[in-house]
Amino acid sequence: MAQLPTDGSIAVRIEYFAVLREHVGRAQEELRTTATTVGELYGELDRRYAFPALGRVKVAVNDEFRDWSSPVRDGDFVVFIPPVAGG
Amino acid sequence: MAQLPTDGSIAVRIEYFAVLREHVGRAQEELRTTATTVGELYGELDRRYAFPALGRVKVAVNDEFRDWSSPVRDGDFVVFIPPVAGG
Amino acid sequence: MSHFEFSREPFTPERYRSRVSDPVAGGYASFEGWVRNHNEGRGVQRLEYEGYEALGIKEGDRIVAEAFARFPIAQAHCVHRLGVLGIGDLAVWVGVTAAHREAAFAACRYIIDEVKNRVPIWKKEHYAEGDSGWINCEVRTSGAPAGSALP
Amino acid sequence: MSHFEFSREPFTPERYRSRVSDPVAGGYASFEGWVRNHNEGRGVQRLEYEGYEALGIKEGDRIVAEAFARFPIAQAHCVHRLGVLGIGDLAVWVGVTAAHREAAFAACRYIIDEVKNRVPIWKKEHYAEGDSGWINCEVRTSGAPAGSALP
Repeated sequence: MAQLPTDGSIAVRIEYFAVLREHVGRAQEELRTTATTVGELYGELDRRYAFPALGRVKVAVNDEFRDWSSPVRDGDFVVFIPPVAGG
Repeated sequence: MAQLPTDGSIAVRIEYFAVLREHVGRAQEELRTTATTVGELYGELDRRYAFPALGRVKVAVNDEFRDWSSPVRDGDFVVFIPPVAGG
Repeated sequence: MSHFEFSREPFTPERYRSRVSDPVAGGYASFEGWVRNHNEGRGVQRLEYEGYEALGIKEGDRIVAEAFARFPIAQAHCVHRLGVLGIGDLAVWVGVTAAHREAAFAACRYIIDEVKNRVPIWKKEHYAEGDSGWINCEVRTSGAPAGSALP
Repeated sequence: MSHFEFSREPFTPERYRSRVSDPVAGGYASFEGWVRNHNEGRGVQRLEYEGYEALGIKEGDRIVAEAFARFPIAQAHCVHRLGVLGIGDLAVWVGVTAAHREAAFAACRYIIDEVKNRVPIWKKEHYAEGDSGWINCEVRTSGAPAGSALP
């Protein structure tokens, strides 16, 4: 994130858990994106990784749940949350 | 209970618990009675001891709950059960 | 072996854990009744539990058997303390295991509710002011010998 | 201090007992989730819990705060295990104390239900046949590297 972007893209950090971590093959990554919402960002990653069908996925930005229409900003930490199964 | 009764009375053993034990001043007694039901037996003892008002009292004969109209027989072990408060 | 028992000595639930352990069980619901420092607005210093044990064990075991009949549970057990207890002491423990938590909760609740209503146990509370009373019996004594109650 | 925490090591509920002890409490209701040897008809040998801890602690603490708002309880705490667990291991513990048992039961039930639904924890079951699966995610793997799932 030291270089300033010139294409309007932002840098975000993604962490993957559970089925998504195994599917993607890593626990986290940093990437540049032109997505403006977390929903767009998910679509971008889904095109790249072909996520499995997971039912209702949720999303968190900077350790808080967010709507899919929430903005994604430079430096954000984003987690996509597959259906949970605690207990 | 070694002597046979000649008045039609029977011998019973009573055990008192909690508020009744304290009221009567002893934990148990053996007595002869002409009562034919446990209800009659309770009435007889209530006249003797003036039991306190206790709400709904239950009765057990030989370690099983019984109706107030249940017969009382020679050798029976009878317990009057004030309102309980476990837990 | 009865699923209900009395304990005249202090006990911990861990002591009875093996009575409810079960490899098919995914859920364990328990309830513990503790002596609290107040009741109906009065300060409580200690209390005594007295039980009619022979009938109490039978009735307690019947209650647990009813829970087995009503709910799909794996194991269940209940222990009730007798004697003199202080604030914070464990008075009663109910433990229930089941494949699913709904049944474990429902059976645990059923057992404690029925035990409180049906098992012949009596509780005498000793209050901060020095008097005492048998709960649910509406008779209070100030330490004087009993015998003066009205008919 | 959060009323919800994760434990990467095995733990016993006794370790957290002091978090829910309270002299005004007359009732303690608890729930423990244990690893059972089967799920949906399949033999389970072990399982793994993975958690998104930073968000999980926040969400778990919110759930317990909701329980405090909804029910007249004294104390409440929840601990969820992470890592590899075997049959019979403790996966989650909820403990609630209250003056009266109704509130303790209701709050305990509320907390475990919401934790299972809302806290970001995932469970992978390893079956007797050697395969495994992330529960609720409908993705099963046979031990081969992932990557072949359909879009």
